[in-house]
Amino acid sequence: MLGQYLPVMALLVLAVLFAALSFGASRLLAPRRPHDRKLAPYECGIIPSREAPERFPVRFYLVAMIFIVFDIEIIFFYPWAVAHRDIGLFGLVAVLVFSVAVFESFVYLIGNGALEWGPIAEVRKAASRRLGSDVVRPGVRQVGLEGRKVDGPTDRSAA
Amino acid sequence: MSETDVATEAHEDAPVASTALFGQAVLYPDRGAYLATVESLRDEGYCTATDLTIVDYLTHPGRSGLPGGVQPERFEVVVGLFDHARRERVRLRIQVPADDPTVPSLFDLFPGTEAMEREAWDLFGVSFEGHPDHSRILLPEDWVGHPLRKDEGIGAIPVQFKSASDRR
Amino acid sequence: MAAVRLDLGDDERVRRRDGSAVLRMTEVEAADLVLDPSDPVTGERADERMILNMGPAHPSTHGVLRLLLEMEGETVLRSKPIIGYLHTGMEKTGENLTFLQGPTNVTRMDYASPLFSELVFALATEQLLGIEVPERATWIRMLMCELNRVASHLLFQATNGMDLGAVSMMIYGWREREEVLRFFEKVTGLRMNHNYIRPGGVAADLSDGWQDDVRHLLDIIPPRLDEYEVLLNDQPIFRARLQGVGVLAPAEALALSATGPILRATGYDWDLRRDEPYLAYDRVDFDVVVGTCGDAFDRFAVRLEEIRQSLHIVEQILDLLPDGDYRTQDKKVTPPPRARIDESMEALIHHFKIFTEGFHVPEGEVYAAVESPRGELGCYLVSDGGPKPYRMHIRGPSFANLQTLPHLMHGRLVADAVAVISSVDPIMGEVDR
Amino acid sequence: MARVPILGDISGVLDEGLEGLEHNFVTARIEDLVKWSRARSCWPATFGLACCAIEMMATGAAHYDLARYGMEVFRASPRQADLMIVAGRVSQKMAPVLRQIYDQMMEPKWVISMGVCASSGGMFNNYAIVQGVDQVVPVDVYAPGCPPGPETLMHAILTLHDKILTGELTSRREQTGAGAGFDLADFPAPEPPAPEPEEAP
Repeated sequence: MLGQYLPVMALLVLAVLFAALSFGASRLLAPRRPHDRKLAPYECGIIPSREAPERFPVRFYLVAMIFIVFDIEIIFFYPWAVAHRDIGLFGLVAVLVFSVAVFESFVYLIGNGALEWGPIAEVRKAASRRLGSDVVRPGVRQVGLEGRKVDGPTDRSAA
Repeated sequence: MSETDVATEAHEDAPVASTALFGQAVLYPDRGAYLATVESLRDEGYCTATDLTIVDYLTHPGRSGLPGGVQPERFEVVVGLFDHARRERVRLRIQVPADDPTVPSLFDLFPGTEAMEREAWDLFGVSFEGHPDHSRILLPEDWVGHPLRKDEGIGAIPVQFKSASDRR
Repeated sequence: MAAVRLDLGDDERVRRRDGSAVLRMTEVEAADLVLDPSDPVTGERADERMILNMGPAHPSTHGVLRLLLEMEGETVLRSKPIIGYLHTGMEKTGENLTFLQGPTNVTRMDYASPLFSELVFALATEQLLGIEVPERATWIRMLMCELNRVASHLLFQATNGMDLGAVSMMIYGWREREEVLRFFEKVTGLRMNHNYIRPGGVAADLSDGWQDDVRHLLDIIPPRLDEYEVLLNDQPIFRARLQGVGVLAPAEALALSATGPILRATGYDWDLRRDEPYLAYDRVDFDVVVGTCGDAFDRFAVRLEEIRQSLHIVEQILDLLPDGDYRTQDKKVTPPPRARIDESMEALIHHFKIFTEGFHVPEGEVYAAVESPRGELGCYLVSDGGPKPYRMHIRGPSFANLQTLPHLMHGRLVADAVAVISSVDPIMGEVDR
Repeated sequence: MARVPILGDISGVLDEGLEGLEHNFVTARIEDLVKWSRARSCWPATFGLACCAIEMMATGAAHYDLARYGMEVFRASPRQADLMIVAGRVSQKMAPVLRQIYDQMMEPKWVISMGVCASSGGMFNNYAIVQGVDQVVPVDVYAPGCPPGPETLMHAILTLHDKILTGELTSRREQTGAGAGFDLADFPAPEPPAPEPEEAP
């Protein structure tokens, strides 16, 4: 019985060994010159004049929540996936009910605009509006038309 | 070649003297008529301000080329406007005395001169009234002095010959 | 010709001074702004906002540009480009160098297209001197400048691709640029900072057999440009990253003094080579490339097409280049050839005078402008009759184009900010001078 | 005096790291291994300032290909960079930023001062430019040129690698108290092998 867990144990030992070796080597061999600037946050070279802001917009946390929702869900799929033949239809229905319950919270998050990150509305509206005139003028070559239909006034510029 | 024909354009108050240098019209409004002149030029069709810079005439007072009515001062703000329809450039040279180096800002007429005016203030010390962000642009904020003025040296450090390797 | 009257019509935000798109305050104030909800613009959502510093040492700021971004979540609201991290005091140095040494100083401003700075300085000096440059020198200058435009736009394609994640574009762009630099090294002796175009003509004649080298360039670059089209233009992801990003209206571009590909991308056809012809551009036919929607994709497409137009010009120059001497024979300006110095005393005197004190330029002031790959590159030169310029001011196109950044990034994501900076293609040497 | 059978006296290890080890047969091999790995994959931090940055990028691109020295990755953040190539003129406003990034780089770190503007202020001897980057950071190799061609930069990089391997760099640093300060002129590039005389057909 114990034999089953041998590969897992071997993997565990290897992982610990590798981690210990790399940490040990860098701990031993790298020259150490601790310096407070080395620990300061990297601000593209600017010396931060004040503490980094603790208050982050809520949107960042919502994304974390969405990840948590799906991550936990997958973990509960594992036991089902291993034993799904034995527990048959009953297991399938149980798992489906569980995933619908989790999915419902995801729909709520999306409904509240957790993933609306795009540019603010009035900027999005001005996206692809023709500005210049589309009349072909001698000695002027028009570019930038690939892959988009351009709506807007045909010849707005005064002659 | 530079033919100096003084064509005084009639404006409401002080007439603006002008010369033509190398095919480009040059106007010499005084500080008071500065904004009015630029506004009227803009309405005439000068649709973009290409350049705004300052020249410090401290060590070169006796410069020719100034039409009679203009009293040469130490600083001279030089603004370049461009009329794309008629393909004509005009250059305004505004005399600014050393003791009161302030000039009205062009930001309301040409927002493009905002950075140029900040650079002019930064390197010459001529301040622009009504400028939205009157701070240094090129030099560090705690820099003392205005380096491009003629009375400030170039700041060169005498070259110290470090230990040139004697093996050569 | 589309002469759009300066009506800021639907875009009043440029005029409003309430910091509609530009964060008009110093760093210290900006740092404290976030904690002050009474600020008229941020209002009660001050705690949602943070000031992010996209600093001088950033992979995608094309050198040492620094941006203060006021952001709410991932959306950039107001921003302020902070420059000066490469301020070299070149205008002060210019006042201490003679007119002959001037090009060495000026050529280090826009290091992606150094020949244009030398050209504008030489044109301004020649106007002050009132001398005529021989035909061959004019055409050589045009040939070298157009090839420099090709090299500069290839540099843009490389860095623009890398900024947007198409890292292989960096390798392709540099591969073509090396070809052009090899030709430059053969003619001018240097890959960059050539000091080749001097007041009075060019430093040396074209290397013999230059026609074959130029034909070699004309053979290999166009097919590779088509490769770029396949690699970039036809890709929906690349187009999605650039289309509709950083839209600029023609009136707004004119108001902010933007010139070059940025102004042309808004559909406003203005090119100094055609509208204020200098050198011999009126005897060469080419198209002015114009965009449609004024966004980042148009700026990219305009520059790609301009490479083809420049190669088309180079093709015409190949058979139109006249013979003759490559420098003006005016004794006062051009140092005598080396061999002459041993023979004639007068040549020795001229040589000695030109290289020690420099030739005197009559008093006066002049503004000359050329169409550099980034826009109108102007040189305002004031001479007090001495051998050194009294005041040398270079109007850098990137300096003015950089002012459009806050208006292009207003209300967009941070990822778009990278695309916008890359599409404006600023060269910090020319911005900071 | 903690003595360990193989490694000998290791009391200096905790605070000195590699240098603290007593030099005997085994530790010498470790030292060689570590120096070899440091020399063969030192990643440059992107510190392109001015014209030299364009030449540095050209060196990194396909034709001159820095990747053959294990350096093709220009790390943006100083945390992952071993080598700082100061490519371009350093202005007074940029000096504190340069020092901050140098301090935030991980040990062991090397500095190449690329171009005359970085090495000595170059042609801009004026108020705006720091006259030589060695006033801000300790420099190990000076590469002359304005801008130094890709070949010169690669010569500087190879010199740096050799000095790391032979350990001369660290000893030179103690000697000067700051950077190793190698001048490229003292290390002429090895002449290309003379072409073998073709045998008579």
